[in-house]
Amino acid sequence: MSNYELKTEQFSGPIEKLLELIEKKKLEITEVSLSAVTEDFLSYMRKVADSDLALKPSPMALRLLADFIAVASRLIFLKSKSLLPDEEINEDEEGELKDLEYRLRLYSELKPAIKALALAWRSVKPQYSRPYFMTHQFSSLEGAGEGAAFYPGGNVNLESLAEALNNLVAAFKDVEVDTQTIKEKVVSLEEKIKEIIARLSETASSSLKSLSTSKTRSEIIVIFLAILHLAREQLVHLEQEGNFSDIMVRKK
Amino acid sequence: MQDQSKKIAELEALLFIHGEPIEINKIEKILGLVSGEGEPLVNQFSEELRASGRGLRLVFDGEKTQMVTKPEFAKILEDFVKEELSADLTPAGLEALSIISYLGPISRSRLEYLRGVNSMFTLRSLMLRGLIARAQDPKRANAYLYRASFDLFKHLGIGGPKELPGYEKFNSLVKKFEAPQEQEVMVSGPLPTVVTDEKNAS
Amino acid sequence: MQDQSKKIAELEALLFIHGEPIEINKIEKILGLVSGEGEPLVNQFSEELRASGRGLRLVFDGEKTQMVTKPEFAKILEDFVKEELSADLTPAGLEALSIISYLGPISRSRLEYLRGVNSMFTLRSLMLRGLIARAQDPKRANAYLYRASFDLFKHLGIGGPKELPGYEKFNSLVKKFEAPQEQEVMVSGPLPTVVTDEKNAS
Repeated sequence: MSNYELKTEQFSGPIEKLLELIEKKKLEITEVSLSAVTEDFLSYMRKVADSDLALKPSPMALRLLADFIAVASRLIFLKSKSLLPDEEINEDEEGELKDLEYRLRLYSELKPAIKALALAWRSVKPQYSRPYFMTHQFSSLEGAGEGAAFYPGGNVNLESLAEALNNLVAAFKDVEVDTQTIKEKVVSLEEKIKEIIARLSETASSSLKSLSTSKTRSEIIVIFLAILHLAREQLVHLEQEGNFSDIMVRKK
Repeated sequence: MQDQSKKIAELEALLFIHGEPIEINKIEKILGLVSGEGEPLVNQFSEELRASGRGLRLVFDGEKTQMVTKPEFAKILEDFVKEELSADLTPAGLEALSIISYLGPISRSRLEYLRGVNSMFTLRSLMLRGLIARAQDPKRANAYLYRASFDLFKHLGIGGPKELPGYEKFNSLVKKFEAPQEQEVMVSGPLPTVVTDEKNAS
Repeated sequence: MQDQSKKIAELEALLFIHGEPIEINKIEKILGLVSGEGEPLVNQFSEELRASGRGLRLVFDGEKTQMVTKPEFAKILEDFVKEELSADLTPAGLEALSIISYLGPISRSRLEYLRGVNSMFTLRSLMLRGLIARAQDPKRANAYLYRASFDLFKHLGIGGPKELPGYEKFNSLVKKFEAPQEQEVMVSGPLPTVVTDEKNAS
């Protein structure tokens, strides 16, 4: 495993993390409790992003982050329902929230199984088997395999070998396409950030509500994430008067 | 030697020579058994090994079986055998391995749905360590199903998936849970979601 | 389990794993027996194997002992081995063989990285078939490099790896994939942003 892979493997998946946060607060799985852990989830996500993998992110790190963002966006959407009360919720959105709750419940059934396996793993008493045809030795150690009996099988020929390798190389390409998709999605966030900066340089201040006017739900969430990003980079200043009031965004 | 006990002796010799896990239907073919005769024979041999004070036992996952040393002798044998599996599991690896062990055979998309995260690299590293095995999904071309490997059972000192702690309970709980909603749904969100790779997409 | 039968079970597990003939005094050491205790134990186990309808027996020459299959099963096992080795290669076997032929000499870890699966068993089976050969890796102790055997080239009717169809093309394709994917992406802050470089700008 490469270092990149090792690092991303240190993080639990977003569903497991979300469940853990809810359980930590001793809450049931409801919309309210999801709202209650949104901040914690976002700060864990920041930890994922800030771990040194973010300095020079590997495709796997970006992917991991993308999946966290996917879950985070639903949580933010939940919050935004109260921030933007006149926003209508359509069936799809309702369905997605139900789906998230469903998965959390399902995962909570699985969690004890994960603990059980972890325990079994730590207290192992391995059983051992014999190698394949153990008593059939290779002819000699140096250059072993050479000059031994030869059983090619009926399907070994130039074409089948080239085809097998070709299939493997084709699978590599899938990985590249995968990586490319992630990059494209990340770019859309980058564009949104630039857009907000441009807009703020014209007006000096704006609000989440006005930025979100006539935008799709997906765009609103991207905008929300973009604002969070800008605030953290200290490029903008955020203000919110009450708990569910509009968020004001000011240029610094 | 009686016929049945001769067959068990042959089965033992076969498993001893082969070493690796071997399919029940292959056993039937080699020993000249009628189809369906293999599994009870394996079960009977497994029972005999357990009942008598033997040093060996069978691991059986429902399809293949393998002869291994009993876990209580791990201590004496450990110096003898290079164990490659004992390194720690990462949190992501443990999460995925548990889901695969208890719910497998399971598709990558299903696993990713449950975890909410792309699991390509986690699956890859579990396969490189030999802890999980994959096979073609009979229902979908170019898709795989993942399951716990014999090496995992051997390493945990158990005889098959059903001996995993709480296997029946978790398996049926989750199956019951999943039944009403037949979903192969991926996270569908506005922002980057779990990305399906071509190989796994139906 | 009684003490004596536990020792026999331990002896069985040891002989099963070891495979080759092993000295009595080595057995005594591993099982923690008193000197002189080993031989009677081996004799007793040997007797038990003979008396019961087991598929295995011990060979003992007074110094070393080995567990082997009973001679009456020789025929069935020989046929099995022959059939196993002369069967067509599985897709996994073919994939590994193609990588080794095109990219060899190649280490096991590089092969496994490219395939994404543990390949110990596949390598062993290709060696037994005489399709590949291995030699010490000059750069790493206790590691091997694998390459196609001369018999394989002869079988394919070519003089060496470079005559494989598309040799150059596949080699450069694989090298490109293996090169650490040079990141075109940079991230600053909590969320990924992209610094576009010339290569990416479209």
